[in-house]
Amino acid sequence: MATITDAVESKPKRQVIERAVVRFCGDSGDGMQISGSQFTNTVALYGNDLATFPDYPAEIRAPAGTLPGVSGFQVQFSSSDVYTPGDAVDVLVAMNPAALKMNIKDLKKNGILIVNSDSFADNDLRKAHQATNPLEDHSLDAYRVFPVQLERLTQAALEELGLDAKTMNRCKNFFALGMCYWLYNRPMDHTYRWLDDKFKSKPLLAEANKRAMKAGYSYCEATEAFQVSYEIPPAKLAPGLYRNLSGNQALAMGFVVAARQAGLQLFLGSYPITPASDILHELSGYKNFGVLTFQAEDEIAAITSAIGAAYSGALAMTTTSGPGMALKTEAMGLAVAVELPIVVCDIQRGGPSTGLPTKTEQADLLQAMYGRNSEAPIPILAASTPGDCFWVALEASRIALKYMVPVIVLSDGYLANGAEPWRIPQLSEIPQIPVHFVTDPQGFLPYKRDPQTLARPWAIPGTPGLEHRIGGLEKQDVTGNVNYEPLNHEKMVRLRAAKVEAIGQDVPDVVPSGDPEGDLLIVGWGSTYGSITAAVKTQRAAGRRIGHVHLRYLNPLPRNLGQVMERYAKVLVPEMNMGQLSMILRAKYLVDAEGYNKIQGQPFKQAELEAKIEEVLSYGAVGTGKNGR
Amino acid sequence: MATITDAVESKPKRQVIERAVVRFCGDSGDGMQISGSQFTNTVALYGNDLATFPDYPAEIRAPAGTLPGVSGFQVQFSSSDVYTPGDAVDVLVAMNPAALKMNIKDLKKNGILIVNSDSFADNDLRKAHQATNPLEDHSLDAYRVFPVQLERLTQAALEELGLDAKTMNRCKNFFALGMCYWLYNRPMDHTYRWLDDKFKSKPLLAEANKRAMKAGYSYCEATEAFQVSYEIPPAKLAPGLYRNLSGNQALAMGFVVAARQAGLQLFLGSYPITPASDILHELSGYKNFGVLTFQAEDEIAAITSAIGAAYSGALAMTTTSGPGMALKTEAMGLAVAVELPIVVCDIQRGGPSTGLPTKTEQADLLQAMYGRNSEAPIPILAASTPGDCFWVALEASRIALKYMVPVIVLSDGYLANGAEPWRIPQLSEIPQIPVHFVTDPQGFLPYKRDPQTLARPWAIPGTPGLEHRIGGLEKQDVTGNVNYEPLNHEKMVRLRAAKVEAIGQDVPDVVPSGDPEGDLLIVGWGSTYGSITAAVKTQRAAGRRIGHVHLRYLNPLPRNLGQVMERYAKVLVPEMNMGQLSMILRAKYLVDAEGYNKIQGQPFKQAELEAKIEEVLSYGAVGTGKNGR
Amino acid sequence: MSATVPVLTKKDFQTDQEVRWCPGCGDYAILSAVQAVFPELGIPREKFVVVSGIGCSSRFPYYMNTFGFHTIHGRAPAVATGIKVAHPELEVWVATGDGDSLSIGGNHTIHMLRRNVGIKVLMFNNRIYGLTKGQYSPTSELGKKTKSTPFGSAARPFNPLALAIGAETTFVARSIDVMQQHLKETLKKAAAHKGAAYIEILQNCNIFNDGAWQYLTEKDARSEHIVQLEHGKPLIFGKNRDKGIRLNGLDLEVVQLGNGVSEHDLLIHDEQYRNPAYAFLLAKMEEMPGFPTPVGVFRSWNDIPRYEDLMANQIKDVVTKRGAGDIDKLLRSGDTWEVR
Amino acid sequence: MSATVPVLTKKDFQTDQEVRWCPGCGDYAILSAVQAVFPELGIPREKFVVVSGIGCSSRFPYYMNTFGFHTIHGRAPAVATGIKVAHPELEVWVATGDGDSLSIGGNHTIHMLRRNVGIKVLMFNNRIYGLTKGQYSPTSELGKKTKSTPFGSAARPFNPLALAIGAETTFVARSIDVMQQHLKETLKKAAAHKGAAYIEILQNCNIFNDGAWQYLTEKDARSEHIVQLEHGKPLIFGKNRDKGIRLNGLDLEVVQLGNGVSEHDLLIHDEQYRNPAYAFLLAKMEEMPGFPTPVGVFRSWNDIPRYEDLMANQIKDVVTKRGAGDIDKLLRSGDTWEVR
Ligand SMILES: Cc1ncc(C[n+]2csc(CCOP(=O)(O)OP(=O)(O)O)c2C)c(N)n1
Ligand SMILES: Cc1ncc(C[n+]2csc(CCOP(=O)(O)OP(=O)(O)O)c2C)c(N)n1
Ligand code: SF4
Ligand code: SF4
Ligand SMILES: [Mg+2]
Ligand SMILES: [Mg+2]
Repeated sequence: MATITDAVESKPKRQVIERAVVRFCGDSGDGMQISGSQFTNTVALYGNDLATFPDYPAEIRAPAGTLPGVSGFQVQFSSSDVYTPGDAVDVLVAMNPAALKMNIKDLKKNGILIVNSDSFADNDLRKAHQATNPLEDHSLDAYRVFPVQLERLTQAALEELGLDAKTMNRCKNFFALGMCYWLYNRPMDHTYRWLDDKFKSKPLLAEANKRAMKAGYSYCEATEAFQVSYEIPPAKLAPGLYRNLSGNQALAMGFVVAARQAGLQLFLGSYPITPASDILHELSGYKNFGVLTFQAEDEIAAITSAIGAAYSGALAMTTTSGPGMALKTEAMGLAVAVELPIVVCDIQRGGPSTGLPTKTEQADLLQAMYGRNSEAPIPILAASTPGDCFWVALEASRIALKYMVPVIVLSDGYLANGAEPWRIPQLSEIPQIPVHFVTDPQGFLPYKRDPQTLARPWAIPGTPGLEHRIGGLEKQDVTGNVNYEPLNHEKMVRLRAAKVEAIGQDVPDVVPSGDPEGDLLIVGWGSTYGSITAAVKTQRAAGRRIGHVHLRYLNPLPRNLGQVMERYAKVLVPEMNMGQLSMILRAKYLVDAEGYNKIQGQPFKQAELEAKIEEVLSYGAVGTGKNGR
Repeated sequence: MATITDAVESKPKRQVIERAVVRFCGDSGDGMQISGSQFTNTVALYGNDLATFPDYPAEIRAPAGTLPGVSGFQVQFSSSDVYTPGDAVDVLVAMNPAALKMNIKDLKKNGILIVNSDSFADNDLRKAHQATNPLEDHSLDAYRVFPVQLERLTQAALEELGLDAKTMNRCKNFFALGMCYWLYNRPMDHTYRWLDDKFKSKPLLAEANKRAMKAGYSYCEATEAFQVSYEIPPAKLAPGLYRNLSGNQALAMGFVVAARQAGLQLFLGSYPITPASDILHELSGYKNFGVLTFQAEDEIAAITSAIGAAYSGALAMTTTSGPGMALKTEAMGLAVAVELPIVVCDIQRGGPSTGLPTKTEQADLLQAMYGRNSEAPIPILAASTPGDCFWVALEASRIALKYMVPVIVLSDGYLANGAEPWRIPQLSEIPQIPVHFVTDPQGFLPYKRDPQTLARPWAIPGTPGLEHRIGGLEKQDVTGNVNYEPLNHEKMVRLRAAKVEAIGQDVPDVVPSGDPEGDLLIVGWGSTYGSITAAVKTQRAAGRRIGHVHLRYLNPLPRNLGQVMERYAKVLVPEMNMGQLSMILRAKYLVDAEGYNKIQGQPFKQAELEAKIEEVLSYGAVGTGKNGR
Repeated sequence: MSATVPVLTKKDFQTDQEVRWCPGCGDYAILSAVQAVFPELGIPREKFVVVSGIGCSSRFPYYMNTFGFHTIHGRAPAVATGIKVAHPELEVWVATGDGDSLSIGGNHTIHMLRRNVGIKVLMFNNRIYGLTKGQYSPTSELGKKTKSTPFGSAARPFNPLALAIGAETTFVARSIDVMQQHLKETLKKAAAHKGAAYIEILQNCNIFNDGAWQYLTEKDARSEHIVQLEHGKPLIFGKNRDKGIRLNGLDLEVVQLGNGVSEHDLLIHDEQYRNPAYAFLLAKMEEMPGFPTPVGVFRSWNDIPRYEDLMANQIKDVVTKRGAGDIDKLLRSGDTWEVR
Repeated sequence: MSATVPVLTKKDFQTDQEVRWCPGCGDYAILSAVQAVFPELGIPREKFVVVSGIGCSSRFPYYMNTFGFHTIHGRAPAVATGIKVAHPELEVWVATGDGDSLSIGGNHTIHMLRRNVGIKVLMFNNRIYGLTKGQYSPTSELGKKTKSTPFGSAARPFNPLALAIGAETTFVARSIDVMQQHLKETLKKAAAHKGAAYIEILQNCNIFNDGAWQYLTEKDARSEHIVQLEHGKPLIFGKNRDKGIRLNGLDLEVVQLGNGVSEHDLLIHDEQYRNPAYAFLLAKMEEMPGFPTPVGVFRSWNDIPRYEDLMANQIKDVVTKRGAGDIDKLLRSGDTWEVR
C-alpha cells in the first residue's frame, strides 16, 4: 500500500498512489468543515472510496485562535476499499498555531504540512499557549513544512473585487482547498457549481471564493512548491448511483422511507441535543413527505408525545443522546407495558453526565439494555457505518411495527457526523413494511396476541367498536384489564420477554467475515466497524487466523452467536466503553471474552487494534483452549 | 415443629406449640392492619420472635366488599427463630366473602377459619363474584370453620354506649382480635393502653373498642368455641431492648442517626411514591433533629435539590421507587461527575412502568447498576431485613461521605412495610462517621484526591479562599477545569471506576452461613433473606450440604466472592426478577450460576425454595463439576 | 354502539369496570357529568380519547367507554399532544389531578396550553395527593398539615387558573364537583372551544382532605361565597343577589346593591375581553379577603390558531409548493455519481 | 481575597478561565454587569454561589470567581433550592437561558418561584437555543424560521414575565444586555429583594438570532420603544419624553402629553402594588400593538416569607417545643421490651 509518505523519495512530477489521508484544521470560524466537505465530494465524484471524520470543538464557541476553538475535518480516499478516515495524516492543512498544536501529532513523519504563516504573530502564538514559534523552533523538522501566506495571497487574488478585508480573509480556506486540488490533481468544477448554488443571491461572494481557490491552485502550479503531485485512481465500487451520506442524514432518510413503505405518517418528537439535533433538522425539512416534527419542551415530552402518536397510528420516533436517553427511561417502560411501536434513537456521546458533547463513545449500551425500572426488555439495533444508519432505521421501524414494541437504535457522534459514499438503493430493493390496523370489533381484545409474533393488535382511536383502555398498570393477559394477580404478573413479564426473544426469528445468523474459525474472533458493534475491518484485513494478510462478527442486533442476539464463538480460541471485544457488550456476552454465553476498551471520545485507530490483536494472539494462544474456558 | 394444624387431634384445654401463623383479612376499611399490628406488638412484648407481612390492596381504593379492596396482615410468631411471615396460615380471620376468596388458598388443611358470617348476604357474595355461599356449599370442608356473627355480637356488646350503627360496626375488628388473644392466651393490656393513647380525645371510642375486644375474648371463653387454646413460649433472642420496626421506619431512623454521627444536617429531597412515601413521612416528623425535608415538584427536583444540599455540606438523600428511580438517572450521572455524596434509596415495587405499586419485586438492580448514560459507576447496597435497613442507611451514608460518591440503597415493598423485632443498639455500638470539610486554601484543588480513598475534597460554599467551579462536563484530573482531551477523559473514566472499586477495601469478605463448602451455594440479596435462611436451615437439617451467602454489597462485590463460589459444586441465585444478580455473577466470574426467578409481586415461600433446592441437587449433582464449568 | 348509531346516551359511555374510588369521593360526580355531556356533543364515540396521568383522578379513562390511555405521572398533556397532532380530528380530553397536572406535570401542562393544542384538560383539584394517601400538593394552602408536612407546609400554593393564564391559555374555567348542572354547562363550553381548554374542577377528597371546599359548597354558603361568571352579565352574588363586584380603576371591590348602586355599575363579564389582565384579575379574586370565588368561564378566546392546525397547514403548504415528497428523488438528492 | 478583606472589586470576581462565548455575544455585557455589581453588595465573596443549567448562558459560573455549579439542563432552580434551603445564609444566583429556564426547566422555575425561595434568577433571553446551534425556543416568535422549523414555528411563545407572575413571583424585572447602567441597577434591586427574583435579560445572540431585540436596542429606537418602570414615577417614554401610558378602566392606552394631558394623568408605577393583575398588565404591554416594552422592576413584594426561613423556623419551633432530638430516645421510641 503506497502512501504519499512512502513515496517521498522518488520525485516524478505526477505519481500514482493508492490512498491518502488529508486533514484540514483551523479555527471554528475558518470554514474547515466546508473545505473538507468540498474536497470529499470532489474525490467522491471522481470515484474514490472514502471515509470522513469531522472533529468539532466542544459545543461552546471559543474565542478565535484558541485551543478549544479548533475544528477539523479529515478524509481518507483511495483506489481500493476504505474503512476508516485513517489513523495518520499525509497532508495536514493548519490555519493557525492552535490548530497546528492540536493536530500535528497525527501527521506522518515526512508528511506534508501546509501552514498559514500569516497567523503566527506573537498574539496568535499566545492564544495557542505557544512559547516559541513552531515555524522557527525546529519542532517541525520531521515534516515537509510549507508555510504559505494564505491571507496575503488570498487578498492579492481578490484585490479587484472591492471586498472588505474581513470578507476577503474569509476566503482563505478556498485558497487552501485549491492547493489540495492541485496536489491530488482534482478538477475544481464541482466546487464551482457548489459555490454558484450556495451564493445564488450573492454572486460576488461566489466569485471571490472561486478566485481564491483558483489562486491556490495556480500558486502550486506556478511556484512548484511541491515538486510532485499525486493521482489516486477510482476505486472498484459496486456499480450504481452513489452519494455521500452522513449517519444522521441516513437515519432521517431511513425513517421517511420506512414510513412510506409502511403507509404511515412519520411523527418525530424530539428535543435538541448534540450530536442528535441534525436528525430533527433534517426531518423538519421533509414536510412535503408529510413528516410531523414536534420540538418538545424536554426529552420526556418528546418520547411521550411519540407514544401518543404511536397510539393513534403513526410511525412514531424520538431522537436524543445519552443525557436525554436517561430522561426517557420511565416512558420507555410505559411503551413496553402498553406494547406500542416507537423507535428511540440514541446518538451516543462522551459521558457521564454532560460529559464531552461533541465527542463519540459507545457507552449507552447497558443503559439501553437495562436502564428502566423492573423487567422491561427492549430490542436494540446498532448501526455500523453512516450509510448503514439508513438500513437500520428501516429495520428498526419494521420490527417495532411487526412486534408492537419500542425499539432502540444506537448510533454515535462518529457515525452521525462522519460520511461515506453510499450506493443509492432502487426503491424495489427496499422492503415493504406491512401494517395492520384492526377494524373488526368481532373478537377484539386489546391484549390478544398474534401467535407467531406475540404482538397485540393495533386498534387506533377513531375505529368504531374498538373503544378500549390501556395503561401502565399490570394488565390481564388477553383482556388487558388492570390486574394484580401474582400468576398473571409472572405470565405477563415472561410474555414481554418472549416477545423480544421472538424477534430472534427475524435475526439472520451471523457469518463471520475473515476466517470462519481460527485463533481469534473479534466481536464488535457500532461505529468500530471500519477500524476493526481494516485491522482484521491487514492482520489476516499477515497470516493470522481471525474472524470478525459485527453485531447489528444487540437484543436479541443472533441465535447462532454462541456456536460461532466456540469456533475460535479467543474472543476479543473492542469497544469505546469499559466493556459493555463483553459483559453481556460473558453473562449469556460464559465465554471468556476479553475487552479492549478505549474511552477517549475518539474512534479506535487501526494501528491500535492491530497492536492489540498481536498482543492477544501472542499470549497463551495455545494453552487456554476454547475461549479460555 | 408442632403447629396448630398438626396438634388438632389431641384436645387438651391448653396446648404448648412452637409456632403459629395468623392472618387477618378483610376490606381496606375493616381495620385489618390495626388488628394485625396489635396482635404483633402483643406477641412481641411477650418475647416471641416474629415476622410480619402486610398485604395492601393496589394504591387505588376499591368499593367496600370487592376483591380489589381486600387488605391483609400476616404474622408468624414462635418460641424459636422466625425468618419469614410463614408460607401457610394456621388461623385465618376473614371479614367478608371477598377476603375469604382471596386468602383461603393459603390456609393449611384443617386450619382454623374465623369468618364474619354477618357479611355473607347475597349482595356481599355478588361483590366478591361468588355464585354460591362458601359457608354452605361445602367448599370449606377441609378447614375448621367458625362462622361468628361479628357484627351483631359487637353491636350487642356496645349497646349501652349510645353509638350509631356505623361506629359500632367499625369495632368488629377488635372483637376478632379479642378472639385471637383468647386463642393464643395473650393478655389484652397492651392493646388497652394503645387504645387509651390513640383515642385520648375520644374516650368513648376507646371504650367501645375495648368492650368489643373483651367481648370477643369472652365469647371464646363462654361458648367454648375452640375447645383448645395454644401457648407459644418466649423465644431465646439475644438479650437487649427490643422494638418492632418496619423497613421504612428503620431507613428513616438510620439516616437521622447517620447525620448525627457525621455531625451534619440531614436533607431529604423526595417526591411521594408507593412504597417509599413513608420514609418521607417519618423524616418529616423528625424536625427536632434538624431534619430538612423538601417535598419536591418531581423526582428530578428531588434528587437535584439533594445534590445542591450535598454541595453545600449536608448529608443529602432522596427516596423513591422504580418509576421515580428511572427519572433520577440523568441527575445520578451528574452526582458521579461532580463526585458529591448523596444517598439514593429505591424501594422497589412490581413493574414495568407503573406496574403493581403495592407489590414487591427486586427488579431494579440492573437499573441501579447501569441505568445512566455512559460509564457512571455507583456503589450499591441492599438491605435484607426490615431491621437491617437501619444499618444499611448508616453504611451507605458512611461510604458516600468517605468516598465522595453517590450511593444507591435498594430495599423493596416487602421490607418497607414488613416489621420484625429489632434489638435496639447502644449508641456506642454505632460507628462515628468522620467528615472533613477542607478549609485551607493552601494547595486546594477541587479534584485532588485522597490517595487511599480517591475521594476529592469537600469544599463547601461559605469557606473563604476555596471558591471554585464544578459541573457535569468532563473535567481535568486534579484541577477540575473543563477538559476534553482524549487521554484525560480515559483517565477520569478509570478514576471514577477505581474509586468505586476502592470501596472494596471496606467490604468485609463473605462468610457463607451453613456449610462452608459443599454441593450448593445459594447467593441471595435483599428481602429474600428470610425465606432463603429458613429453607437452607431445613434442607441442611435434612442432610444436604448447602451454604448461603447474602450480599449486602452489590457494587463493588466482596473481593472473595469468586473464591467462595468455587467451593461449591453449584450456585443458585433466587431472585424476585428475571435473573439480574445472576447475570452480574455470570459475567464477572464466568460461573454457571442458575437463577430461580419468581416475579409475582410476592416473596418466595420457604417451601418453593426447598423444592427448588431439591430439584437442583437432584440433577447432575456430581457430573458437572465445579459450578458446571 | 358506533358511528352508525348517532344518538348516544350516558350509558354508552359507561364501562364494565368497577369504579374504584372511595365511597363519597367527588370524582363520581365528575364522571357522571362527563358521561352525561359526551353523548350530547354530537361526536361519534370512537372519536373520543381520554388521556390521564397517575392519581385517583387519573383512573378516569377506565370508566369512560371510549378510547382511553392511563399513562404515567404528569405526562398526559404530552401524550395527548402526540395524539392530537397526529390526528387532529380526534376529540382529546385529559383527566388529571392537582399533583399530576401542577406538580410533576407542570411543565407539560403549561407548554401544551401556550401552544394552544386543541385538548381539554379536566383538572380535579382536591388540594391533596389522594392516590399516595395524603401528602400536600401544589394547591394545598400554606401551613397545611399533611402526612409529609406534619408541622405545616412552608410552600405557597399555585393558583391554577392564574398559572394557566400566565401560560397564555385560550380557555380557562372553573367548576365544582357538587354543582352538577354548572359543571355540565362548563364542560359543554369547553367542548365547543377550538383551542386548549383548562378547567379546574374543585373536588372533595373525603378521605385525605375532607371539606377542602366546604366553605364554598355548603348549601348555605354557596350563594355568599361563589360568584358565577356569565358572559355579558354583571357579577352579582349573595343569597339575595344583593352584592356585586365593581371595577375601580384596576381594582375590584365588593359593593352592596341598592343605595344608588345598581347592576349597571357592576363589572359586566366578557369572556372574550382581549385585555389579558382581565381574566387574571378574576382568577386572583378568590385570594382577596372578603371576595367570593368565581366559577364559570374566565376566558374564552376562540380566534387563536391551534397548534395542530398550523402544523397540518404547513405540511399542506409545502406539499402544494414543492409537490408531494417523492422517495426516489429523496434518495437521489444531493451530489450523486454513477459507478459502472 | 476573603471575608477578612471586605472591599472587593470587579476583578475579584473574574476567573482565570478563558471566556468562551462568540465575539459580540450579549453574554459578555451581562457578565460584566454582574461582576461589577457583586462587589458592591457588601457580601463576602465566598458567600456567593452561582448555579446554572446548560446553554451558552449557563457557562456563566465558570467566569465568576466564587462558588459555582454548572449543573444539568433545566435543573438549576432545583439544585439552587437544595443549596439555599440547607444554607439560607448563602447568596444564591441562577444563570439560565430561555431554553434552560422555560423549556426543559419550566417546572422547576415556576415551583421555585411560587415557593419564594430566596434565589435570584438571571434569565438570558435570546429567543433561541444558542449552544445547540440555533433551534427555536419557547420565547421565539410564532412563525420563526430556525434549524428545527425551516418553514416557521407553529408554537405561540411564552411571555416569561407573565408566566413568572402567574407563578406568584414576588420580584419580577426586565433589563437588556446593552443597557449596562440599567442592568446594574436592576441587579442591585434584585439582590436587595428578600424572596425569589426573576430577571429577564434581553440578550443578543449574534450568531443564531442576531438582531432579535434590535427594534428595542437600536440607539434611535430605544426611547421610542422602551418605557422605563420607575417606582413612584409616571410611565413616560418617547425621544422627547412626550408620550405616556394611561390607565382607562382596566385598559392601558398610549397618550401624547400636552393638549390637556399631563403627567398626573399617567399611570404612576408602584412596584409594590398589591393588585396582582397590575404587574401582569405591564408584562403583557409589550405584546400590544403600538405599545413600548417596559423595562425595570415590574413587581417587588418584599413582605412574603421565604421558603427557607419558614423551613428553618419550623425546625426551631419544634426544637423549642419538643427539645433537641435525642438519638437514644429516638431509638427507644415506640413499644419496646426487654429480653434478658
Ligand atoms: C414517577 C412517579 N412518581 C410518583 C408517583 C406516585 N404518585 C402517584 S399519583 C401521585 C399524586 C396524585 O395526586 P393528584 O394528581 O392530585 O391526584 P389525586 O389522587 O389527588 O386525584 C403520586 C405522587 C408515580 N406514580 N410515578
Ligand atoms: C438533557 C439535555 N437535553 C438537551 C441538551 C442540549 N442542550 C444544551 S443547551 C440547550 C438549549 C440552550 O438554550 P438556552 O437555555 O436558551 O441557552 P443559550 O445557549 O441560548 O444561552 C440544549 C437543548 C442537554 N445538554 N441536556
Ligand atoms: S383518596 Fe380521595 S381522591 Fe382518592 S378516591 Fe378516595 S376520596 Fe377520592
Ligand atoms: S451562540 Fe449566541 S448565545 Fe451562544 S455564545 Fe454565541 S452569540 Fe452567544
Ligand atoms: Mg389531588
Ligand atoms: Mg437562549
